[in-house]
Amino acid sequence: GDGRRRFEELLASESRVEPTDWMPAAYRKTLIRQISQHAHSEIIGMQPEGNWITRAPSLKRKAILMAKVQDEAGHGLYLYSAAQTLGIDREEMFDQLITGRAKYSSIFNYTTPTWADMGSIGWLVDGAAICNQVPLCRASYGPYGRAMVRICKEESFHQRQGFEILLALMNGTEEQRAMAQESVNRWYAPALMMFGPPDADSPNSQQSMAWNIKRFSNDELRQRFVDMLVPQAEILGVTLPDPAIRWNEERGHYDFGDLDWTEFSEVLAGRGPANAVRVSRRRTAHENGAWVREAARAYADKQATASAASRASAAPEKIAS
Amino acid sequence: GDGRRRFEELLASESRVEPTDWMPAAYRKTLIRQISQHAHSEIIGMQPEGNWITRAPSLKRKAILMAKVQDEAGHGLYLYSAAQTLGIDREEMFDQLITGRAKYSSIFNYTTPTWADMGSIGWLVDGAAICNQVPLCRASYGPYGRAMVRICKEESFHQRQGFEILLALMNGTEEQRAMAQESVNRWYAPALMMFGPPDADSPNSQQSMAWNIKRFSNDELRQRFVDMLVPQAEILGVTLPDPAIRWNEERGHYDFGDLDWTEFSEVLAGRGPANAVRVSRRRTAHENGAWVREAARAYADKQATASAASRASAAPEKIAS
Amino acid sequence: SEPVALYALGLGDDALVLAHRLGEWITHAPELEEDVALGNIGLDLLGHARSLLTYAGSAWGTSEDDLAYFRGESEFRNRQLFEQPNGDFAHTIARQLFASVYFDGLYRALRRSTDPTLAAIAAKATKEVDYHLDHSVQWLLRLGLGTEESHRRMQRGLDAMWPFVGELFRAETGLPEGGVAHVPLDVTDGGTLGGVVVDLEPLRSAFDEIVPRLITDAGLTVPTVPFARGGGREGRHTEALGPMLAEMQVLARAHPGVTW
Amino acid sequence: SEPVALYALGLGDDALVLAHRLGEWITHAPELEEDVALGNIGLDLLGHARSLLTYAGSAWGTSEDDLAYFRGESEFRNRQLFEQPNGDFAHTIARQLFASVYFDGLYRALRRSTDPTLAAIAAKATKEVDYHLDHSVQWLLRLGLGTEESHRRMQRGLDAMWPFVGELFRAETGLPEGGVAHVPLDVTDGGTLGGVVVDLEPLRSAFDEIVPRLITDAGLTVPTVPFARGGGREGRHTEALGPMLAEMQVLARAHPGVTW
Repeated sequence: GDGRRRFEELLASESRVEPTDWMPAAYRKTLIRQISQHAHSEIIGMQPEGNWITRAPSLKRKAILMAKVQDEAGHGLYLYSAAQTLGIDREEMFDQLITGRAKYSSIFNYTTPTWADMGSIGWLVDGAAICNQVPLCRASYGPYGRAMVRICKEESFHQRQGFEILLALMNGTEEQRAMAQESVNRWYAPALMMFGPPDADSPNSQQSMAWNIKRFSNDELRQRFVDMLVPQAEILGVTLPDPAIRWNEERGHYDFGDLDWTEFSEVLAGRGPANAVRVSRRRTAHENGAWVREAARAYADKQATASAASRASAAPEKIAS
Repeated sequence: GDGRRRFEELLASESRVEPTDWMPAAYRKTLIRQISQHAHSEIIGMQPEGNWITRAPSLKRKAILMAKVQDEAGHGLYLYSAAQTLGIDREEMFDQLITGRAKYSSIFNYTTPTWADMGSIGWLVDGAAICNQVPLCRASYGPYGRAMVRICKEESFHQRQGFEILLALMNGTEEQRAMAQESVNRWYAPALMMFGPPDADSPNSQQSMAWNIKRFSNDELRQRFVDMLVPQAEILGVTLPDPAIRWNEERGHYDFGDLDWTEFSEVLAGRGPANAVRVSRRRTAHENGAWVREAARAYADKQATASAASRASAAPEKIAS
Repeated sequence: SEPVALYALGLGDDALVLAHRLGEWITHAPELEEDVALGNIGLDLLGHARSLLTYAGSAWGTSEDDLAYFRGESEFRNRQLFEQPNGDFAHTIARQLFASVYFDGLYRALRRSTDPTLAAIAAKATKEVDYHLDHSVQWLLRLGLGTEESHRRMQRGLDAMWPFVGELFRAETGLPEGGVAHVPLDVTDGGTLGGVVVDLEPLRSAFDEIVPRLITDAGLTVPTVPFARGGGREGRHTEALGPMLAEMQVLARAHPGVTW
Repeated sequence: SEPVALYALGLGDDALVLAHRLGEWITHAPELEEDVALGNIGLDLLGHARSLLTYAGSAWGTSEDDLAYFRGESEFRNRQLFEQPNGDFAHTIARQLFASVYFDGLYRALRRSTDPTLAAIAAKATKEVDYHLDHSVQWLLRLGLGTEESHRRMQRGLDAMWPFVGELFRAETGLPEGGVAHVPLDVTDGGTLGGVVVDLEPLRSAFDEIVPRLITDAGLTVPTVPFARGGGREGRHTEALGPMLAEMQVLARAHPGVTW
């Protein structure tokens, strides 16, 4: 019908689809899944970094880290709002998260045993996220695209902060340099896997690209990321843990080695370092906070009743009539 | 009547009064108060030392400290049992404690900011407790006297451990010696006040002495304690923070200075360093554990019902008859 | 001057210790909005702490990080309220309510300090504390008037934090015996701090007027528990501070003298 | 020999870390009897830890305290189950149940070790662990069959600890990359540990037979959550261990080289 035609036109003209526009059920469903997974990733992603707030080694770093983790909560909230415009409740999404039925980015199932991990997460994980997300600022669905604009701005700030943490370590003592290198060794490959499996094994990508909610293939994004990392690693003075990395004049890109996709599927299947802890921490917080939320609801109800009653008593004639 | 005569005879012959014996209501009441306060003191007394279990600086000290705090819980349990023989429930006593209606030894309202306090509590606080308690092993009420025998044995062990902690510090670095001295400075006067106000201001003592549940006056015990401390302090090499301490040849005792009883009544009135925290910590533990105790009760009830039912079904004729 | 620095050090420690406690909530809050809100308040306080500690340190040539990470428990000068553990959400709200009323009065008055740095720090802080106070008051009402359970917990929270209110309005003091690491021992209260520091008496009156009303408006009872002895400004702390500092300082102390 | 010492070090860390966690309960337990019981179990484990670390250290001329207080997080070799936070009482019981079944099998088998010291430590430990296991099983039944709330919490506890069960039965390994403080780097697994160490395969079979039965007897469901990656023996830990060690080691590290 008309709706479908308009939808196709919007896509063709690289315009935005808005909540009130007609859209195919599968488009809606895919977006809900993608946006809510992204929101969950922000929420769960607070934990690996939250782990160091109490131990940050300088007040400046403590402030930056607190602000960053808080930004992630904020991103989660925007994204939940964007998903809500597609007709799903936040409670429903959150419940999917804390009951383990929803996915979130597998990278957050790794742990942060050292302070340098605050650097690696910023530089590598946020770096990969940005490569993924910058194209999404042009996503066809309006509320999502706009949320991504705001998020990307903050993420690139976070990435720079991560880079600076590593830089400070690399300019520091032998122990600090070793801490940075060891951390980069752990995070490099998982960060590259954030773009998802190789294109050949990624069946959903075609449709998403047609819908303008995915702009580049997994492998394209991964290449872009590696091309960005290599010169930055040189500035830092860290070694990326892949001996196959070298400039390929012909391709105009850096070659890099194969990734261990068994590792990836292990973590995805729940057998990573911290899967068990992540969801249950958030669920525990939610359950321990149930009485607080109930109180807030009860209070709001009482206020609503009271103000209705006061409106009523302020206008007795109307009620009587 | 006969009961009263027998009671008087038991006291006169320094014998034990047992739970089934007749006793004056005031004697019973005084004992309940005294024993339950003593029990509460053991329970609350776990906290100032419990504070260092997680930070004890060697595994040996950690083990000794854990064992000690656990002994205190054990003492609390014996003493509650002794009080129960006088016809009061443990629940009732414990409720008096966690609602702030019952007293416990005011000394435990002081805090333990340093590890050396583990030494001072053992040496000074347990030392004073022993001076108080050794005579109570001969208390006229049987269950109390017997509980005290067991407790005193462990207390003197604890006192020695405290002394050893201080000795290790005094044999250590300049910093450790300073830590020990600073701690002794804080605990000395409060420990002396553990014997209660000067005899002139202690109206209840006479009756308790007549009942053989107090054997020496507050001032007698305090003198005995100081006489014990002075030579031990010399061995340790710590200075007792009272310039008035000197040997009095004539009295055959050490003279010592007046104590600041305003301080004592401030702490007694709840304005000490930690009064607020002590009771509320135990109450919180109790409230957080309510579901555990309920579960244990529910399970015990079910077991009782089940075993009654199985007895019943094993003997059907009897039931039928 | 050094007495001023000592004054700034105390205020800085108040803010730092409370900021750290609020940071402990992050990822544990009852809802995401509170992860954000408590984090925001913590960040504001951390900002105040940094300004105050930097200013204090400038008198002695020492940095905010030296002061935060390399002093021991008995060298911290924060008043004891701020170090109290988070407890449940109601405990945290009670602590924050008392803290915010205190900070609100303090920073408002401090804007008129004759010390321009302190006045500037206070001017910025005042606006932020305004929001903190509002946050606490809203939650006080919600919890006090919400459900039976929230009412009970909020009362417990108020009762638990009340003993530490008394100390908030006691006079500033000199250095603890034995001094403070990174702070020279020869600091004396020689100079008059007349126009520099805030007179606490009017703050107490304001507290006594505002807080009981807020508590009763929320259907709760003004606690009657006695005030604790206090002594935070002289380096005497409750048992909560030691373990908190152990965690806060562990990494910095493992690598003394480095840059992060 | 050094491989034996390395084996003892791992077992010692298991016991030490769990003992510390149990010590955290003291003064916080749901009833006084449990302050005593959890303290008792903690003390027994601390005893095992001290014997094992002392024995391990004897190979390298280092003390139990050097090993306990002066190694960093990545040098601790305990399996991850033992470092998990206490959570509520049901979490602690779940952790203790799995731990006790593991220790029970381990020490029974280790009594027949060809290493006489390990055999002696195990002989003593076996009797104690027997009581620990009984304690956990009794509480498993009470909580599983008690009230609706206790049932729910006990199931949560089992689910939360289950991911760390898998690692318990994975083979012992060598040193983490980079080595361990106080443990020379040149330790190699040269010697055969044939008769010395316990074969974990039979322990796993025993666990798989006993534990599901205990859980279902308590009216609960055997968890289906996947096992975590683990790696405690190689120095890889969950995020719970770091803050725990910060507190445990703070005083010792503030005064290196002294006697207490």
